Amino acid sequence: MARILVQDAAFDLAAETASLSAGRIDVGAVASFLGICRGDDGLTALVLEHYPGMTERAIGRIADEAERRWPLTGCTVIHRTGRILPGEPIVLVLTASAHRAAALEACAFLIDWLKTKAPFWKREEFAGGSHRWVEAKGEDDLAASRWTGAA
Amino acid sequence: MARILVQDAAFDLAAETASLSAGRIDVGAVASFLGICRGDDGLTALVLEHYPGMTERAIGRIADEAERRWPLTGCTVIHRTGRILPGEPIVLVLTASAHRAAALEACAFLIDWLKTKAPFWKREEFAGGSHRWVEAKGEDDLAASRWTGAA
Amino acid sequence: MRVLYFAWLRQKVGIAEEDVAPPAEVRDVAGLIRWLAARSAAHANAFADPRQVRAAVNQDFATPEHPVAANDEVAFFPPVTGG
Amino acid sequence: MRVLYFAWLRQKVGIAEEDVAPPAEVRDVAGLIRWLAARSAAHANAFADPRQVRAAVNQDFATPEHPVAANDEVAFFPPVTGG
Repeated sequence: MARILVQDAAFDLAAETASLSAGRIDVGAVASFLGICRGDDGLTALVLEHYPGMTERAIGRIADEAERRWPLTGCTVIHRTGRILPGEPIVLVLTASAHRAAALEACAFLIDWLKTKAPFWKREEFAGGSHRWVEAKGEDDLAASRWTGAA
Repeated sequence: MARILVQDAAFDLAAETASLSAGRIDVGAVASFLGICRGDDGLTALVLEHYPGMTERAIGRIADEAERRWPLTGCTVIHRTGRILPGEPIVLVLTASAHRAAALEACAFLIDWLKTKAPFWKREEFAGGSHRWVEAKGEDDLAASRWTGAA
Repeated sequence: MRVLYFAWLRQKVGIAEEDVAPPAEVRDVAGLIRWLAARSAAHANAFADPRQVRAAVNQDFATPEHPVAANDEVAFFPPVTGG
Repeated sequence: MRVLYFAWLRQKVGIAEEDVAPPAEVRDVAGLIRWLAARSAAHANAFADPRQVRAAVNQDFATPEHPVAANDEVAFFPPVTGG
């Protein structure tokens, strides 16, 4: 059962990682992906909007799919919302398994699918007061599609 | 330039991760792999031996290769040696980049190559006093070989 | 029927949600979009390029052909950009 | 020439390292293995199955055909199992 959090607050990477193997001796691998806000082109903040209710449901389904495809001993997805500054974390994906391939592949799968199948929208704010909504990238659809058919 | 440590001591995952993006706004992704000692079949400890001098050199070459293949903003490899108990970390690989694909792929590459190209040897100790040297796995050679030719 | 708007669709329509009672001939997501677009200039502007609009019915992604009914929660938004 | 042994090769030979002066006809890793295996029963036992033995010359992995010279550091060990 995946641990899924959608929250404005920051998260504790070390505590989240430790909790996936605490008190057990069957976990041989923990893979993680940490997404961080970049400050390209004078970006001063990202504002992340989401669809409360659907977001948790969508992430839950993505995590279920990961657990169906790989023998995971644990899985954590934390996605922040609200205003995030350059250098601050946006998203954390953690996957644990007995063996490394399952953890690494499931982690890459989760972040690829999160990018294309979870209802979040990013607005970029720039120095000078301008802002724009981030447009979806074709390369994200491509990354997500590589998990279809294969598995 | 990669940060490479071969040490008996434990490491600080949160501090190592934070140091890859501290004070900079060009890092969008940090991928990590944490290898942990499992307690299968009554294993009571792993004893990790290595070849001082060659180990750091071999890991440095693997990290150079990762930095040649992917646009990394940072790369950290910490491999413990000595006696490690079930549940304790053995190895940490961290890769940072502007974008997620580079970080994720470089992280998987580094752990695959570490398994087959760095001079470490594991001895397993079991309840009752028996012990055995871990044998190299064909699947590890296979995993490492998938990075040859492609890139 | 409850209709929700997110991201630039919310900004263009000018509201985050509204309760609507479309006529019986509005049977699917595409029909609902056409009906909503006729409600105001702001709605028309938000739905001007349907290729940029995605929908969810009862919190699941839905195609234009997906049926909609009186008690549904229907959301409209641009392609997602999380992660 | 300094010779190092690791893991079960070290245990079988019974020492971690030794300084040796092989004759001039020992020119490569394979020749060194044959010469070392003749030094003692422990050496012979360690090198009994050459397919299980890997080598490094001056801290780089080396094939059986790799040359060895008087000032080299040559190490023998089983296939690596780190990570």
